[in-house]
Amino acid sequence: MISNSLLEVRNLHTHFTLGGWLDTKQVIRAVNGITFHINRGEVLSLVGESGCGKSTVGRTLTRLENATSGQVIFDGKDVLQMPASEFRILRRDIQMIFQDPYASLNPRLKIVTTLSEPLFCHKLVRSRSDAREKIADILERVGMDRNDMHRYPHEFSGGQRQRIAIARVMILAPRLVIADEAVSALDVSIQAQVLNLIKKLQQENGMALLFISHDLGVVRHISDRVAVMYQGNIVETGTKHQIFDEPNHSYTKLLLGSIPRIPMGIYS
Amino acid sequence: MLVYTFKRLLACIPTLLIASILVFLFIHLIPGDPVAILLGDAATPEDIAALTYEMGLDQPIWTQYLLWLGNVLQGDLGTSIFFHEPVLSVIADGAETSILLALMTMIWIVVFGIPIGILSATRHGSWVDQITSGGAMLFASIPTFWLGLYLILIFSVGLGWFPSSGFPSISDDGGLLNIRFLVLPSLTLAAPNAALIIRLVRASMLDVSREDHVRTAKAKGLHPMAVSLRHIFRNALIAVAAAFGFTFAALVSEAVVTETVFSLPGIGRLVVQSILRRDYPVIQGVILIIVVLYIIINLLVDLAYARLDPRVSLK
Amino acid sequence: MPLLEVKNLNLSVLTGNDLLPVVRDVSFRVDENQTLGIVGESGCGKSLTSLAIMGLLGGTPISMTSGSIVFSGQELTSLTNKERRSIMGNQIAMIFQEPMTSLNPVYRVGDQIIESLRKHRQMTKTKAKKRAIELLDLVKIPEPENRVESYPHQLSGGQRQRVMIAMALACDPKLLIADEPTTALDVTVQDEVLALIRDLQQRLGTALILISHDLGVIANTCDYVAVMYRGKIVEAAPTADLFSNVNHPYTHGLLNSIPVIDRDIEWLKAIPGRVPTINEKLAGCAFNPRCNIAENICTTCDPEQITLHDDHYVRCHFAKRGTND
Amino acid sequence: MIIMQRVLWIFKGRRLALIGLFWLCLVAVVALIAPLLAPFDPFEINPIMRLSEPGIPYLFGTDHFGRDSFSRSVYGARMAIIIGLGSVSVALIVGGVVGMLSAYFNRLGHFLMRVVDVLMAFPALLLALVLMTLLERSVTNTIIVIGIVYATTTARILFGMTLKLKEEVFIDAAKCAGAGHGALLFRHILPNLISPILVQASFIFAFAQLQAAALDFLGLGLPPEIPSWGNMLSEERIYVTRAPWLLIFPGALIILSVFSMNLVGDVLRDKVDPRFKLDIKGI
Repeated sequence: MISNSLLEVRNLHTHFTLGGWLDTKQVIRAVNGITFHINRGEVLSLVGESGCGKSTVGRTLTRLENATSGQVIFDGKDVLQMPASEFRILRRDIQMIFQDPYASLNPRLKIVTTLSEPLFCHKLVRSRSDAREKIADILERVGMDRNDMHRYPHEFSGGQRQRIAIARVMILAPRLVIADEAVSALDVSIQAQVLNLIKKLQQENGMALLFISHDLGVVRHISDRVAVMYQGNIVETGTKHQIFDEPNHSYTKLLLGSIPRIPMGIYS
Repeated sequence: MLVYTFKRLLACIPTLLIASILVFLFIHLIPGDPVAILLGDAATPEDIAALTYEMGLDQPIWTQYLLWLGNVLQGDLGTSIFFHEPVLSVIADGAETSILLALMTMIWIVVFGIPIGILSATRHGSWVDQITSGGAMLFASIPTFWLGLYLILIFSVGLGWFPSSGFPSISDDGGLLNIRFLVLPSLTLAAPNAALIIRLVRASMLDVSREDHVRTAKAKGLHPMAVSLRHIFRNALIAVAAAFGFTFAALVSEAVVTETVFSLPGIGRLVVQSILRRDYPVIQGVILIIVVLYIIINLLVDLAYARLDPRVSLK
Repeated sequence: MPLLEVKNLNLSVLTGNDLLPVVRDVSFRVDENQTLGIVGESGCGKSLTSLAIMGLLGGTPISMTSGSIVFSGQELTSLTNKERRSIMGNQIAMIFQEPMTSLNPVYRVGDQIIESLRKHRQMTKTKAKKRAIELLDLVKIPEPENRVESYPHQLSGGQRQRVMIAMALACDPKLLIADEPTTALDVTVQDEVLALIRDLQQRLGTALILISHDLGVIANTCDYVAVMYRGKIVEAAPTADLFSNVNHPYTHGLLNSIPVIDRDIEWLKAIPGRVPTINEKLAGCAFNPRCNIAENICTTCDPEQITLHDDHYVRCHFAKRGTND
Repeated sequence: MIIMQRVLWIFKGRRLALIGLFWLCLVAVVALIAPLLAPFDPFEINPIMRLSEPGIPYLFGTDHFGRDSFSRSVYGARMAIIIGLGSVSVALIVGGVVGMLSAYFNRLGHFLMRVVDVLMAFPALLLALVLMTLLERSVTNTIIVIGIVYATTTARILFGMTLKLKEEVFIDAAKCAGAGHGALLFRHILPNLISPILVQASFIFAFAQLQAAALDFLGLGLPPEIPSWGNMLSEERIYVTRAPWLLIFPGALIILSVFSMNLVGDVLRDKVDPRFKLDIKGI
């Protein structure tokens, strides 16, 4: 079991201190001692309501936030302890998709520049033409046209931008992708397309996926296992069926009970 | 609120310290021996040696700074080379004029700036807005001294309504009526600053008017005037208050010019004359006082801000 | 007589020199005590429709080009601004999406509720404040006597939305418009707020227009549903009838796109393509580029509204033929 | 052609600002070809013709030395452009580097911005005056002094804007893609700041004109013989009753140029990313 896990998080804490001496000091325990693991090629969902700390988990794993204490072991190496220079190399294997496709692409850069950045930073290509070849490939894989690389982000719709953001991640062929509310900002009809795309890429590449979301329907659709977070802690972990069909924790039950259901019985 | 005030006061201390170091270093930045500079051209070598010892200039610079700071805290800002009087009393002589000028200017700024700004914002896009906001920008583009000269030319030389220069103290003959000497200078000084406030009130009101809560207020069926004043202006006031410190600095800058144009015996003209006379202790003293004043005003602005915006004070 | 009847409403946005239609030919009615849900994706014109009913389009680049809005027998579009304002917040009230920004941050909650009472009911301050406390109690805010003195930033998102509801109900409106009232809230809070809206709507007999992108929310709250796509109502029917007898391919696609929590689906049947922007001019049916049953006629001819049976309307050339599920 | 179209698009519906832009272009052209345009030597003293009224051949009249006011005004345009561009460059380079780096590197920034805050406690003209007492009157020194005065504001503004950009998701995304400090600063942050910086520059250009004129007026700016609009006003102010035209022309030139620059800045500000609109200090 242990040998099979790609990522192991042990007793992770991420706290934020608000206000200096001019204000009353406040410590926010966004992530308050959580432990979980992800196996190779597995989809684990982290689900919870806003402010429960699920996004902070993702940001801590990619070292966009500093952990207060705890261990994050990725493929046998402690991610939190390694020097920044070493972690920059490891970034290739731990990639992140962000929520807002309108904010995650630099508006001043052509798609080709945005997509070449990871290639050149990780020295995966020798020349610009090499890079272009790879970019054209990946764009087609995410359902875009290869000529889209010469355009700017504002020329695309939200769904298309999210495909580009996914391309930026997939171009590195990472072993772990963290998707932070990756489909929440999209309209339902587009959300379904992008969700299908993420699922397809995950299955083709065999990467592990940490899917962070507040939407239980989406979570059920994509996950193998689910961890429910509440106020900085994981209150329940289990396979998809355990969580959705036989929930144990009262919070999980409350969450499931709150979803407005569509009378699909009548419909189908 | 009390705790907030106290903490905010404490936060001023590092700023004051850095400012005092900069002001202190000013004398040392002037090329040449500071003692010779302080004593002026007429000083003998004996005087210089005596003062060097007295001021502790043979000591390391940190000790000198602490000595100087100690003197400043006791109200001793040094002696003017030109007047041979304590700097503090030289400055105090100009204080009445400058304070009265500032007060009168503030009145103009509030009386003209805020209503015109509101008018401009509520009539956004109309000809009223184009004239008021364009006019404000034009007034902010006029050099202060040029405006002053032409006001003198029209209202004193031409029409003879107001005196053109000088300001006898209100304790002299004429009493409060002497204020008339300040009408033209205060208008000169107010013009660019009122223009700034007009533009600021307009811009912040337009900004607030796009916020969601304004739509809520409109949805209640309130009169557009009530929406503008009670909801939009009240919120815009927060930004206007925050910019007040900036206005003060602009005011001081232009006061230097205005007092020179109207030959007012204020602190602004004192600075210019002291610079031309190379009366460095006075320059240093005035700068120190203005900087301290600026920091105090910013402190007051912050406290006012906390009263205007409940999100700040009631943390 | 219906409480509200909207007929052939057309709204256009002015961009540069072009007047682009954003809401086209929208007609619906709401009877007293009824709840109407308007569902659609972002940019479909559902929010603009509600703003037009409220009369809140002034100052925006959007204008009403034609149509009529009749409320309690009164044609709203022909009223003067003053007459319109006496209805706004009084007989028609609105709840907005963002509870975080929809309240004025510098005034106490109570003062904001009092405002419409003083304006429309000419109440004294003390009387209005008593009513404000009652209203906060009505929307189930604990300790209303203290909460009435709170500033918005001292309340949670759910509580702010309750305050918004209290504010809207202050003058006992006949019609309440709620524009995405729970979108910014967490599911558990959403559940409570929706329950509150349903409860109040039944107890007070207020008619309700609920606007949402979430079919689940609509299905659980409304008697009648209108589905909008790119400025048009493409299908409208009583809720139960809509879900048992889906006719428009867009409604169909929307339902298929939603991942549900009680069933496993391997691949979602997503609607292909993307939502067209308002600048794109589309010939024929606006949905034809994404439709799986579109034929030639769909690219040339915009379908008229067809009545299937009582109160079930569809805009599709193939409505009666059904869809190829 | 494309540039022209873009300019017309930006200035659409803002006719006054377009006229302002035209005026500024005219000033720039005059500055470039001043020697060709000036009918007389701006330094040539001609006591017989002193204080002559505007007419032919002295379009703007002559000053109390009998120098041709029109020729001096033409050369004054050159001075205005030099002072404007010079102090804007100093302000942007010094202030830009301090502001951007302070925002990007937290610890260094904390200290530097403290110092900038203190410097901002010195009113602009006063700071300029004090600095000028330490330096000689010259064109370079005037540029440096005005530039430094506005460098503090620029640093503050760029500090704020960079902090906002640092919070952007695309910066996080670039970090995840493996971008280093250089790439983040120069590929991701700086290009997004260019247009707000340009807007700020246009306002600084306008302020610098007024500031330079005030320094000239107080006798602490450019050396008195240099033909600048500020010097012309300063030198002739005692003749304001006898020869009012001597103050009208250079005064009007300053006002028109500053007003035009402010108008242009105002239009450009409307086109800037709304996030940064409130950061820009202008009129």
